[in-house]
Amino acid sequence: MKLIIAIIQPHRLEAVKQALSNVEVFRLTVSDVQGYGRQKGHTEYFRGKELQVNLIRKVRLDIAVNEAFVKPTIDAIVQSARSGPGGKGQIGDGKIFMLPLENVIRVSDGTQGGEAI
Amino acid sequence: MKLIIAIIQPHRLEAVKQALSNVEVFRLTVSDVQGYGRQKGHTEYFRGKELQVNLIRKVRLDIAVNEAFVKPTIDAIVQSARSGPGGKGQIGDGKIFMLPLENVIRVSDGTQGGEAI
Amino acid sequence: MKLIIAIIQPHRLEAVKQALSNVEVFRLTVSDVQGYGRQKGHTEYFRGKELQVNLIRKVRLDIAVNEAFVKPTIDAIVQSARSGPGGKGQIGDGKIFMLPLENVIRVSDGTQGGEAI
Amino acid sequence: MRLRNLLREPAMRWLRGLIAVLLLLAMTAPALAQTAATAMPAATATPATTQAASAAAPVTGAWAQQNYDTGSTAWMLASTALVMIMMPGLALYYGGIVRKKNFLATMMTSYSALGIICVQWFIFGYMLAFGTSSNPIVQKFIGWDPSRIMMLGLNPITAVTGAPGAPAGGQFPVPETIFNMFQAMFAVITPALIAGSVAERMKFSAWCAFIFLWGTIVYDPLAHFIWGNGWLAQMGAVDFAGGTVVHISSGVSGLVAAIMLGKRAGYPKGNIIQPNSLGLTLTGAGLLWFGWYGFNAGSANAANGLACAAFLNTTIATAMAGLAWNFAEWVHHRRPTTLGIASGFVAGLVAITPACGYVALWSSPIIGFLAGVVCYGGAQLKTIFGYDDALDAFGVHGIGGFLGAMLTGVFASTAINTTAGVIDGHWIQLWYQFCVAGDAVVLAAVGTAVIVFVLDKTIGIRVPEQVEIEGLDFGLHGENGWQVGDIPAPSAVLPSNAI
Amino acid sequence: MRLRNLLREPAMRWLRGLIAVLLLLAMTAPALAQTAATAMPAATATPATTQAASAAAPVTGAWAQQNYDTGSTAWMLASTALVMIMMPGLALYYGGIVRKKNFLATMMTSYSALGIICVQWFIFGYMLAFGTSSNPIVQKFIGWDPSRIMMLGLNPITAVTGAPGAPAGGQFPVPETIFNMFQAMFAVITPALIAGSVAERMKFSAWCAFIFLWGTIVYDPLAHFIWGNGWLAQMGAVDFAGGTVVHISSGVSGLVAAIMLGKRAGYPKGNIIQPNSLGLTLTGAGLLWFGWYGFNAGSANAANGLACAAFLNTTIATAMAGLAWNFAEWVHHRRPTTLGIASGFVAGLVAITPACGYVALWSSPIIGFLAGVVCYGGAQLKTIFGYDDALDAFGVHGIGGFLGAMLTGVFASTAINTTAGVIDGHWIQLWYQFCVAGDAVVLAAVGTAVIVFVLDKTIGIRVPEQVEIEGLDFGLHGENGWQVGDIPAPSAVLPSNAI
Amino acid sequence: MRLRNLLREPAMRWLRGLIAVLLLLAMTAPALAQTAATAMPAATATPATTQAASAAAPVTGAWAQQNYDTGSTAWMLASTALVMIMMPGLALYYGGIVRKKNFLATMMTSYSALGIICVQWFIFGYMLAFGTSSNPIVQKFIGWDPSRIMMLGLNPITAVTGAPGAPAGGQFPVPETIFNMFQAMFAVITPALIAGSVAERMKFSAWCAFIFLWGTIVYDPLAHFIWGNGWLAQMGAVDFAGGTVVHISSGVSGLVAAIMLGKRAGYPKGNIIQPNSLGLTLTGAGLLWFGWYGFNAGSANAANGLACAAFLNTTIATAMAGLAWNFAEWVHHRRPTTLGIASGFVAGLVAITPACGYVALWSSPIIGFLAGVVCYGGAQLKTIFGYDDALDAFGVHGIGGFLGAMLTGVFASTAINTTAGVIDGHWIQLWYQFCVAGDAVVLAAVGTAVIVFVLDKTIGIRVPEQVEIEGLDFGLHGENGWQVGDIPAPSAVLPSNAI
Ligand SMILES: Nc1ncnc2c1ncn2[C@@H]1O[C@H](COP(=O)(O)OP(=O)(O)O)[C@@H](O)[C@H]1O
Ligand SMILES: Nc1ncnc2c1ncn2[C@@H]1O[C@H](COP(=O)(O)OP(=O)(O)O)[C@@H](O)[C@H]1O
Ligand SMILES: Nc1ncnc2c1ncn2[C@@H]1O[C@H](COP(=O)(O)OP(=O)(O)O)[C@@H](O)[C@H]1O
Repeated sequence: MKLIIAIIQPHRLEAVKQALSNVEVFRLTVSDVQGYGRQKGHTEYFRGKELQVNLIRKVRLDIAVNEAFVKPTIDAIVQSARSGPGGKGQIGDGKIFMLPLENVIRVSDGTQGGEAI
Repeated sequence: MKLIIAIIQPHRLEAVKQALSNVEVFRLTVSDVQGYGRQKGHTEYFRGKELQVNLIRKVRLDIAVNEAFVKPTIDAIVQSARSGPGGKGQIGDGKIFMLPLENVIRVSDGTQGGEAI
Repeated sequence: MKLIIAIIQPHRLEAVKQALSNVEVFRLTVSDVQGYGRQKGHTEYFRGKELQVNLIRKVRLDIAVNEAFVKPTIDAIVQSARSGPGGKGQIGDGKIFMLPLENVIRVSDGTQGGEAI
Repeated sequence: MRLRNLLREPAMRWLRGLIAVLLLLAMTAPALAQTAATAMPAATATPATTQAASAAAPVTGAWAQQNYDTGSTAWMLASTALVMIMMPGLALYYGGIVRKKNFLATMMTSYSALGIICVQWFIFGYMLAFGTSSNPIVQKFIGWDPSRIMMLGLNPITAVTGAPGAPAGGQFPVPETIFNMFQAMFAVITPALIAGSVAERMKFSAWCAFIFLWGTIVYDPLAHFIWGNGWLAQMGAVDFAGGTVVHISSGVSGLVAAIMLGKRAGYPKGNIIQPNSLGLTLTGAGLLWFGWYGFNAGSANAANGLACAAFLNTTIATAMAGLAWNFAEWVHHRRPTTLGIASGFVAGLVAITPACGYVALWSSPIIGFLAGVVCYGGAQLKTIFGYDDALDAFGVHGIGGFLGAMLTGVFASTAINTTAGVIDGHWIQLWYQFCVAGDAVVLAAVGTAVIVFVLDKTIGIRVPEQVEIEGLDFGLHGENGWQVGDIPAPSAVLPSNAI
Repeated sequence: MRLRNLLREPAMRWLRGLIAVLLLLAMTAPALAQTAATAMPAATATPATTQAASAAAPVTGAWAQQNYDTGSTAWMLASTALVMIMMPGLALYYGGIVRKKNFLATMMTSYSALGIICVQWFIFGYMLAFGTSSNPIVQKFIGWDPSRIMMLGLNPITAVTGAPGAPAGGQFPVPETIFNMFQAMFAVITPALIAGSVAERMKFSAWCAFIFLWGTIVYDPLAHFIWGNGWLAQMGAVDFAGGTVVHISSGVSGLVAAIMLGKRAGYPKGNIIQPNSLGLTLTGAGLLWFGWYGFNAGSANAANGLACAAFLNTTIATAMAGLAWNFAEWVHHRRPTTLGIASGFVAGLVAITPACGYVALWSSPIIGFLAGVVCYGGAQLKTIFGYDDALDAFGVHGIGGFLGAMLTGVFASTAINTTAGVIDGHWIQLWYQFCVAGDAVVLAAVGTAVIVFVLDKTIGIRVPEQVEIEGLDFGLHGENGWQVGDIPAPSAVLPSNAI
Repeated sequence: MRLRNLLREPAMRWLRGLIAVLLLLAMTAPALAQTAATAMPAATATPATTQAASAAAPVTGAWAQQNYDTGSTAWMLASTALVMIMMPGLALYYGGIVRKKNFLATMMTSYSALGIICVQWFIFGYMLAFGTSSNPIVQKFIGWDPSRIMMLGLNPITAVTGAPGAPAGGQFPVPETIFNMFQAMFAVITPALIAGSVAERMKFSAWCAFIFLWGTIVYDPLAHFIWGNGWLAQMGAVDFAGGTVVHISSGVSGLVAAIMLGKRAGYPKGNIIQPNSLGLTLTGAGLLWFGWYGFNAGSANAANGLACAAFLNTTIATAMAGLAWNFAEWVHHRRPTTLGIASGFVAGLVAITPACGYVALWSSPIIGFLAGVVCYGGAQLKTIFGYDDALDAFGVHGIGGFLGAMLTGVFASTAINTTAGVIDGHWIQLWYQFCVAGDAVVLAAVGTAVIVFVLDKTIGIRVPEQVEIEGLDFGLHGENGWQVGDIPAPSAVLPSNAI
């Protein structure tokens, strides 16, 4: 089992969710994060003064999957999270991290392991 | 050492914290997340139009524990996070993920490993 | 590769970001969390009634690094995140967790592994 | 869903009734109006202060009559609008104090009161409170005058009202329609205040039914006793702008309702009292103060010296009460809070309400200081006695209103108005004031207990536990006051034609 | 950037034009003022109701003249302020309904209207709407009177205006300057309402140009037809406070503009309609109701019985409409929402607007009930027909305004004003009302279509897709309405000298 | 904690003093009142415009006297309420611009000013500013009149005040109590404006002491010089509604205090200027504009033509200034911001304040345009000179007020009021205006420097660094303006009886 963490652009969330359900990944956890990476921040204005905002809003997905689903999941994300024209991908589109996951327990009935995912 | 990530119902947070302190787990990190799983979302209304809200608010706990505490911690969460009548547990009550944790460092004094947890 | 998770005081964020860029770690993900640990909460007031607020605001950093960067990164955080007078560190300054990271994929071009970090 | 099934639902009873009454009245209205208008053509029309009219175009008939003072009419129009803004103000004030999940539902208590009570008032509430019964015994206790049902027998051009109980007001009559509306807003805010006691756990259907019944059974008679020339007015008790009619009655009713409803889940432990947005609460308090000028100075019913004196007393007592509450906090726990100054302002406004048109100017800071300190104490009572007066409607309005009613008897001065108090050597006034305050306590407590009991046995008064846990915003209204997520993520410099 | 390049930008054309006109006028102003003042010294000055002046200090010349009624002047001053607060109210009302990323940009539509239209109105808008043309044919369609350009020929002390079309108002003239300002606020809010239809996707430069042109081509003539003694007024059609001039015109224009702009990305799928802060929307609705008293009761142009009757009708219809909308929701999906009661209030205010100074008091709850139910239906139309009227400006203002205009013809009563309606047996009034409503529909639809078409072909009307996705707050204004992070983290007990 | 220890705390000195004075006055009040009332029975009572009183009930004695104009009284009551709402407005305006952690503490500066200054004003502030000294030399510099201490010698029914310095106002006296309150609100808002310069770092106890002393030493004398018939008024300088008394004085004091306090930690680097909620700032600006109508048009002290002219000038200058600020932004960095239009509106209001009752109508858009552009420049000065005027109180109020004072001398016209300016060929007026402006600059700068110096050496003026980092909301008031977490999590369809 793996825990897949993906950091994506907020406005790609709907598309990624769609792509994940196409590969039958229906469960995930979403949280709001702020990113700091290759992508430059943006400039806001305050009475004529420039204000550099360098932490950029991103969305983080945590998805626990069984081995068989790892590749489809990653592929689905990579394809659907790209924001450039023609789906080419551009700076700021995000990263995916894959971590080992030792166990999963479902709270409602206590089921453990792969079938609990 | 393990990192235990638990996704629970927001209104069970107090009960889970209580249960954890009963098994002497006093340290944890809480964050707001939104979940997407077996549980259906809910319907809000906007001037007569239905509005499907399918990302459901959850609370995420990150708890770093030494091996000896792994089982007590998971058991405490499983029992206290159930929300159904009579504590039976129902859809949406959440998941627990167990990840390997290689090291822990306490910032204030630099202590490393198990005793820093 | 490792995933380094650091929980720090919110007002040390700028200093930590600075320290990390000194050791050439330029990418990270920040999120708002609430902590619960050795540090006591604080008291707010509501019409004369005391209100114990025991979840304390912290900031969480997720940083994926190659092996060579692990130690510099941790050292940079430990030093810059301390908030006491004279940088001595005090309760509440936070924790760093080190997790194994199996793979990293960059969304924009699909690059995998160490060079994608 | 099928309409037929829906109309069988218990929760809809009140709405069905309301609509039925309304349609009935609407259908018979023209006929009724004609009869009433013929029967009592000049019921309340008292021609006064007619100015010489040399208008450009000659106007004839009713339109040429001007038996009201335009200056006072202007002030009453403005005052009524000012009292209306107290409802949005109260919604923010209360809404900011509750937890995030009950934000909208708490605001809704004020807005629904605006809807329900305005209509109730127009149909029969005004008549019950301010109608003049032909039978003097009935008149002592309730107003009864068919010409004031839906204002059917009222000539909107010629009917005027002088200021009831305000000596100098009689000079400056205003059209009765605006007097009606001014009083309507009082009838609205009084039950809306009760929401502070029952917040975060009362069913919405029960709330709607409650305020409708409470307005009819408790508020309308009480207003009649004092302001509609009922038995308390005849005795000599005074209440300038509603210390007893509005604040004691709502505060005491809140206490009774809160006890009958029971405590919120988790009370008094847990972070149940963590306000979701004190900035909105402060803004609400500001709007309340602003609108209260209409409430208090408007109660002179004229743009006269009395209105100005009431305005001054209101300002000074309020300011002082805010300082006093902060002072009490400083003594108590070393933190003058923002909720504290806001609460103190409200406490001062409450206490000066019955007094502002009667007491000597120099007494206003004293009344304010006492209001701030005493109401701060009042807010601690619930911890001692263990009831859950969620937002301190009793602690501030009940106790502050009582204090103000008594202090009116102390500081009333003939330099301001015709009533003398203790400082003028007129000790009996204290007894009158105690009567009026005590009467409000009893009527409010009994009336509320009966209504809540009946509602509990019929439609139920408390939300299911699940709704209380998950929040009333969604549970009652299918909405959420605060959103997570969805904050934009601007990422780059935009093309120059973007704007 | 270089100023020269900047001035070549297409988006700046309107600003350049505005400044040019302004500077030109400023330079010629003193000369012009003198000429105009000489040429028509007492254009609108109608001496009336002069009170005996026995002031302490003798005042001479123009200052001794008081040809207006101070009571009515007080009410018009207050009313104009009240209408002004409707813009911040509308900004909150609309701003709270959109998504977080478009919060500020939506509020900005109201604030920019305040800036742009007030200036347009002062320079020539007032003249177009309320100037009296010497040529009676021209006068039927537009106002033309050089003395009212920038008020150059107006004597601020002696020029007075009676109430246009209000029979009792003529007795109480008010200075023309305040009449001008009162009407200015009407001219501001009307285009601001259109923002509800085009929200979340219109370019800011296009918006600015649109409201400037729309105010000039659509609003000013329409106001002239009915209130400036133009052809509709001469026919006998009535509109007390703007059901057609303000609400039909803005609602229909919104519909046309929304269709021409196209739907928002993602509409109707996705969570595009998740309001970011309904608490602010409720507060905005409260401010709108509050300010609407100035709008409606102020339209009597005097502090008279008619103003008070309009006030009463406004209150009752609004309250009832809020209940009715909640009732419709209850029947439809079992959840009376807070957005529902707020929307119902606005619908009631819209429908009673043309009626409030004409209809019998007892008819106001009926008008309110119909407004609530019909506008609830109106808000469902977009789902059926598939246009994207984002915040239901058409559904509420267009449909509610039409309903109100027609019901005015039904319930108008000579007990209130000089116009008789169907209940008085005067059936032809319905036809007049249909004419005035239909005229507003046609003029608004055609005018809007032309303006939007021209803007689309020149500066473009819709934001780039990237801006729409990332949010208009940042895309148009370089700001963000909601912040993430940065909440303080108090950690310890503080030293006692900290405060 | 023990009360005895507490009273020894330095931070409580001011409160102790205040209470002592208050109690003392309260105890001697009745005696004093009698003496004063006997000694000067009709001090300011100028019988005027008595209308024929034919009221229904005969009223006798003082109550029968009506020596004021009800229309003007109505407007002054409304105006005073309008100025009061500027404090909640200012709290939102400032509160929305600071960082989240200082939101409540910033709002608190306005609310605490309401509490402290209203009480100070009532006790002796009004006397210092508007009392008439028997000694003509003293009268030039300060008011001194024991009958106005706590209004003890004032007959609230018969004492009236005409409009000081307003030629047409003298015809329409209003009760002195409302004049007192109107001016009280001016005394409140002026120090509250200073908070904009010292935001995010000043101690609350120091703030309270500062505004109390500043009101006494700087504001009261300055108001006396110009409005209390002091030396500047005698010279011929004019300031209609407070360009110098209110805006120059607060702006300059802000600058001095900001420099003496030092910069905020992290200034000018870091994201120290990220506003936490511009939507609230816009709403605050809207409330300010709304309330400013009372401020400016109310300064005519009557519901007369002058008030209406002031209203018009206020509207047009404000609208134009908002556009001008956005225009400057467009030229500067291509983004017309929402904070920009709000700031421009405020700048316009500031600049038109001294001018609105004196200048020709056509000059208002010119004044507005200059205000918007010049104050935009003013806000950039701090970057150049390196002081930390956090929310630009100096940049907008100081500079805008100075601009307005001078432009009053340029555009003053005898078509509006009795003072002639440069456009009427009266060049000396510019010199008078320079004197009044310069005087305000000097008095404010010196007074502020002395007060801040003394406070710094005694109780300290700046919060500990820890409090600045963790936020003043918690550090000073033990509260938090914004909450994390606790958003409800509705999860399922509810049982049908849930509502
Ligand atoms: N090494 C890393 N550790 C943690 N987060 C990262 C890392 N690299 C990227 N991120 C996250 O991914 C987001 C996108 O990164 P960015 O550098 O803009 O993308 P890319 O390099 O793929 O174009 C960042 O904003 C940050 O939140
Ligand atoms: N495989 C998963 N990966 C990530 N998060 C998950 C996964 N499964 C469940 N969750 C999280 O746990 C929450 C509860 O899931 P749900 O499917 O409703 O619970 P259950 O299946 O235990 O009844 C979800 O809302 C989601 O946030
Ligand atoms: N074992 C743990 N598991 C998860 N989070 C932890 C753990 N220990 C500490 N934390 C996080 O780190 C923060 C700082 O912890 P604290 O106990 O105050 O620090 P320290 O012990 O290093 O002085 C806590 O608020 C919590 O969020």
